[in-house]
Amino acid sequence: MADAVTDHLAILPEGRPEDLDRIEITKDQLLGWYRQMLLIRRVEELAAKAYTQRKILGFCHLYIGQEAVAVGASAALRPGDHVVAAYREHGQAMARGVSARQVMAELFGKATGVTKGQGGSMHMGSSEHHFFGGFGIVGGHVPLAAGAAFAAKYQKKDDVSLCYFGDGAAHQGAFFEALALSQLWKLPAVYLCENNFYAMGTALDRQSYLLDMSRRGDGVGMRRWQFLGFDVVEVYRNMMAAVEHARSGKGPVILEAITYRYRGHSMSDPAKYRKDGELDAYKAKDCIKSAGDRLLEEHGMAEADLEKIRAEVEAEAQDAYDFAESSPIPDPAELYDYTYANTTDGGR
Amino acid sequence: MADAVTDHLAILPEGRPEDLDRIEITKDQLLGWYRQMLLIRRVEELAAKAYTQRKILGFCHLYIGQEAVAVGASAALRPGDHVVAAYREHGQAMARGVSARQVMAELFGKATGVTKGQGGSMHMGSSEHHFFGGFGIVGGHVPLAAGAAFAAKYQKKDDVSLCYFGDGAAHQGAFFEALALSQLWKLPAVYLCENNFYAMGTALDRQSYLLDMSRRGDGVGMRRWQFLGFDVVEVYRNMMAAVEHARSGKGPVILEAITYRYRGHSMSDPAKYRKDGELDAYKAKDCIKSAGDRLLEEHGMAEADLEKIRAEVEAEAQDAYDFAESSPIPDPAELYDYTYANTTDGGR
Amino acid sequence: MAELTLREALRRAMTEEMRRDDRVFLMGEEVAYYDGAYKVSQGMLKEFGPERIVDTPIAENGFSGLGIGAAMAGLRPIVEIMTWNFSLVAFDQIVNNAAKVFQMTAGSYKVPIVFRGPSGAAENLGSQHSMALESIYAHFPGLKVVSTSTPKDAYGLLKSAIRDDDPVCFMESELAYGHKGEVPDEEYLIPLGVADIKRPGRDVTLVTWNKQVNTCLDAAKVLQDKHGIDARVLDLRTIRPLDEEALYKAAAETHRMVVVQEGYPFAGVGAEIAARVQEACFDHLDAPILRVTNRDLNSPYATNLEKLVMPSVERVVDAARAVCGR
Amino acid sequence: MAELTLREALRRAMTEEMRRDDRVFLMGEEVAYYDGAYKVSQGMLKEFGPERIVDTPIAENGFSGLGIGAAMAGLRPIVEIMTWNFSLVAFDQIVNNAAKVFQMTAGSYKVPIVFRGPSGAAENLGSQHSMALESIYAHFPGLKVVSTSTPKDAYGLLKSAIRDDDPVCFMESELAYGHKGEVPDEEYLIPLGVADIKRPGRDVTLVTWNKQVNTCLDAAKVLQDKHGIDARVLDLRTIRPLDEEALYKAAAETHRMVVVQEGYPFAGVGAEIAARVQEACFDHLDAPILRVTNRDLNSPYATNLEKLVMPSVERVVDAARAVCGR
Ligand SMILES: Cc1ncc(C[n+]2csc(CCOP(=O)(O)OP(=O)(O)O)c2C)c(N)n1
Ligand SMILES: Cc1ncc(C[n+]2csc(CCOP(=O)(O)OP(=O)(O)O)c2C)c(N)n1
Ligand SMILES: [Mg+2]
Ligand SMILES: [Mg+2]
Repeated sequence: MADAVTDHLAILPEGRPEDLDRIEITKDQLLGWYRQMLLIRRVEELAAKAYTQRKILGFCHLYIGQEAVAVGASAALRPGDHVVAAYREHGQAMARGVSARQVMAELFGKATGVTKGQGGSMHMGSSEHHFFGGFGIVGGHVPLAAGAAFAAKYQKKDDVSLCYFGDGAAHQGAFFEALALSQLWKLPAVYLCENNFYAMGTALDRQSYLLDMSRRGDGVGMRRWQFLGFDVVEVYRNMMAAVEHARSGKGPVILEAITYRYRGHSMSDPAKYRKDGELDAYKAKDCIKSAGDRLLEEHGMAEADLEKIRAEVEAEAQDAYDFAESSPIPDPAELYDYTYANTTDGGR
Repeated sequence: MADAVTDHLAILPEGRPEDLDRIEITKDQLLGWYRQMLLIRRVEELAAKAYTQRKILGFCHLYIGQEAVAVGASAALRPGDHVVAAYREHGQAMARGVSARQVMAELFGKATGVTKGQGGSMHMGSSEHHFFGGFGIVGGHVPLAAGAAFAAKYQKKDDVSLCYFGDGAAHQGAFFEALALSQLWKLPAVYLCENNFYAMGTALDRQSYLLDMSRRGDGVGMRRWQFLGFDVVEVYRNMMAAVEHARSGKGPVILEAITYRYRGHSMSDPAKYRKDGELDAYKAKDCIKSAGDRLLEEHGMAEADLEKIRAEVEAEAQDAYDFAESSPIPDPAELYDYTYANTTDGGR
Repeated sequence: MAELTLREALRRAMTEEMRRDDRVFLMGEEVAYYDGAYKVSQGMLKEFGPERIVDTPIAENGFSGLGIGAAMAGLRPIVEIMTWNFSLVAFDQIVNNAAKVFQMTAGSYKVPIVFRGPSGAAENLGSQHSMALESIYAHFPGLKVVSTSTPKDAYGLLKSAIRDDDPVCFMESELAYGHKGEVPDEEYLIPLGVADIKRPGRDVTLVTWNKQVNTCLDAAKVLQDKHGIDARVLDLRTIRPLDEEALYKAAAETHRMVVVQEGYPFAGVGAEIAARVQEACFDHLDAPILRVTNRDLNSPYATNLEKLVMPSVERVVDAARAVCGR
Repeated sequence: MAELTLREALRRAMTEEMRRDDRVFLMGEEVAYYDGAYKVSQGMLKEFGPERIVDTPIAENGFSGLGIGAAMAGLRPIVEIMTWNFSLVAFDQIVNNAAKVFQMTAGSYKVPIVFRGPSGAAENLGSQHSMALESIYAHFPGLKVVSTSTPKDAYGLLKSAIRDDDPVCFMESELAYGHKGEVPDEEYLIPLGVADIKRPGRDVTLVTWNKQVNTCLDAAKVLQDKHGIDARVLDLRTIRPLDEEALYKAAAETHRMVVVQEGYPFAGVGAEIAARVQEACFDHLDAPILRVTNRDLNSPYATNLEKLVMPSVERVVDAARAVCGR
């Protein structure tokens, strides 16, 4: 088994700041993150079930395995910060406060979904949560994050923007241009690459010469580093450092979180491209399990406490499913309501 | 004057290989380059004159001041190599063998021009010269060079491709994607940035955080270095090293040649954005003058020898002008001939 | 005569052309080791190896441009765009380079390249993934545009596209990749620019292409059975060059026409056909030319809404009845 | 009433809106220190400073997307595209993000952004720099498209565009930036989507926009003087939303129509107009709707060839005479 484990796990993160352990974590924080990661996972497991029942249609890209990244990253943000994501964003939306019900109902294409059945799995934007979305063109969302950061700077607010993107997205021109602009103007943005070692079925070393996507930053002179994204605490600490850098006006940061997705690219992908043993090796580092262990070992919690949380979360996920199922489909009368705002700003 | 000279001239090239002086230069080579640089300049000076007479219309981007780059770079190539350029390409076309007559007639919009009046100043492609053109969308030509390199590798030929681009073009997504693909596949391409410190009226430090555009290579792991592009011999030697690298299968190289254009961006640009004394400081390093001096000092030529060459070149440029002027305009009957090849390849 | 699926017919065309001409290669995301996102290129890596079946990173602008450069340097690339929706990031390369190099160089360089992939909605994919983009590519002189989903046509047209010396945008259908149809065993080519009558008819012509051919055939049946209307179904197959002769003949013979087009209506291919036919056949037309297209909306995700947006048999029947006045 | 050039009228509109609303800013290549590639923004850096008049690197896709993100975060960007030709590298941002965010988020996010710059040929610039791109942007629901070069209209429409909560593609004319026209001194807005009759007429309607308005006015004079034909010149000003009412009224009143459009013909705006009008006004039309557009070619550089490609007074006169039968 040892030699079946891929080289990926052997990566030693490059450039990670050394003083991150100064950032303290409370038991309540960790517990909250544990709960959130678990909820994201349960909701997506139910979504997978609903998909096989054809209650959810179209593309459905599950985040299972990567939950520590969104939860740890979001914990480092404030409500006024802006978040921009790609199409694997159910967990990122939930970590930003979109409810399990809103996510599930959207997947079901219901009027009660976060985008009322307009957006679907890939488009879960919600201004209330300062969550731009959910975008389906690989890399195309990255400049939007630069824009949010530009707006913060323009308005002399100290908000930052966070952009999630994949290893595959780090090949798109839009991504590169956004980096160059952000660095030129020292915009308060954090570009967080979730390197899960695959873009659909293409392994990292077949799509990129460099294997550390944070090094894209070198091409524009941007502060960059890499870290392991399996432990929610580690994610939080790295993000805190990056956010602090951006928020204090020192300019943008590009981070790479090493992570892994347990499922296929989308529901239709059997993921036969993995090496033997690879999946199990990563599952051994599971973010939910490790957070649970830490709660037991370092924070004096008992297995029964965790069990209680697990039951609550299970119920919440099931409630979301039931809510989605029983919600009405969108009203056809609304068909023409979302192409144009058709308002002119009379104000000022 | 000293403090009026910009920081640009103070740049110490980074990464230049150390053993370049091993590359020997003969008197004949240098003489040829001298002649070629001079011809390019005289042709463009006449073009500028014709432009003010409204014999040449549209955009006209002169290369005056940068001649050492195209001449030195082309000298390092073989006829089978492919060259791709942007819109400031009169000199690059001529350095590749397109005649003064063909260039001038094209500028005049005549049937005898290199692209028969179809292309104009910005589009002087000629397959006979393995010169793709002449492209007007900043950065849009760069992937074509990767394609030529791909073709060479595919066909197991040891041709390389050379792509000229500006400091401004180094912000386009197309450029970045071409670099990433080239490095991934180790394509035999040389990406040569002519950093003349301006993109239209925008000085380098207002468009880019990094001032060394070859460092774009770091974002994809590409071999890169910077050199001074005022001396044709220096250009030749650096290009020889880069071409050797690419041709031998070691992968692509990105180079930055520090250079300067004496004229405005195009004929309509008064170039008021220069700092005081900047233009004169660069003119003091003029590539033609320095090549001439070297011929006199190091190769035992007499001023009269150079004078004779100058007269010949003057005559050749004037001949191109006269040829262009007396050539016929394109035949309207050809109007529909160049939209589709409308042939299908029956061969093989 | 074998029954092939659309994806098999496309694969057969590519495979034969690659055997015939070693300048032809296939490049795109997931075309090799994954056997194609929609399995069109399944097995081709095995036959031709990774030098000719080339997986790319997600850099459509870069590899489309790379393909154009390779074509200028003598190769004949087939560039698979996973779906045409993603081609918009490569729009500049296709429209400013592929379409113009021949003209800009006064014929000195040709660009024999095929960009191919599925166009049109594939159900519940939302607005960024559900576009039919024939109209915007056909807008540009210098490009040729094929759009088809019949196995027999797709095979013969793709072979012609690969042999064509001009850039061709070849549009297929995700939903139809698994559809079967008879494909002759012997090799054949179908020239670009020739429409095909998929159903004869005298009362009205339904002009269409790609998977809407099926919508029209279904509608024609309803029209015949329920309304006594004999509808001709004219499958354009190639959008550019457009088979004007077939269109004008249909207008002259049936006097009524409905264009059934997936994708946005505004300045779409349907508009072009209506504009040309009303000009050329003004006196032959007994009714205005109607268009059945996507509603002028971004596609919503929810099934009920999306269905309302797309062309449907009912809408085609209604339009045909309207022009026929019954 | 002052005489302003087109560039001055545009500048006045932007300046007033920037004074009124500090969320409005201007961004683009050379807009600040260079005072604009075509001097539209001359002096604005001085008034508003570099934080609101923002020079960008040559990264249209990046800064267009950045503008969209800034709009989503509460600003109201004006993004100058040096010419619309260069917008094709930013096509994905405009078409997949600007046009769709409102829909994808079910109205949760608005994208109040104006992309503006010149569209159309500016003589002897070759095929990559000479395109009129109204047609391809108007194709996409979610975008609004204005195209105008009259100082008076440009001022009122640009102000409306800036105040509009939807993304607007605002197309001007390089050749007309120096053209003068009367502009009322008091502030006014012109709503998007309202056409304007630039010359009344009863025999035929010339439907047009932007600088072809002048071609049509010149043609109308020739038609009147030499052929006794009284041509109405209908300036659409806004391409999307399209002023159907004005079009149908014109068709009903003049019974003949010619669309005069710069840019490629295939699936162009001219086709859309022809398709709609023949549908809505079938019984009113005494002749087919003709189109005068660029020839279906990539624009050549040489003057004599380029002139043959572009719409001209002669071609408009010929088309109008043809539909009038004299
Ligand atoms: C421009 C574009 N090209 C291709 C696709 C199809 N596609 C969707 S996701 C994906 C892989 C992206 O990989 P990565 O960025 O690593 O994200 P991950 O799926 O691993 O989260 C591809 C190729 C797309 N949506 N957009
Ligand atoms: C995509 C695109 N954007 C803008 C332009 C307008 N433009 C032409 S040249 C130029 C400056 C390019 O600067 P650089 O790359 O440094 O080349 P140089 O002119 O210095 O040779 C600009 C902005 C263009 N042609 N294409
Ligand atoms: Mg990935
Ligand atoms: Mg420059």
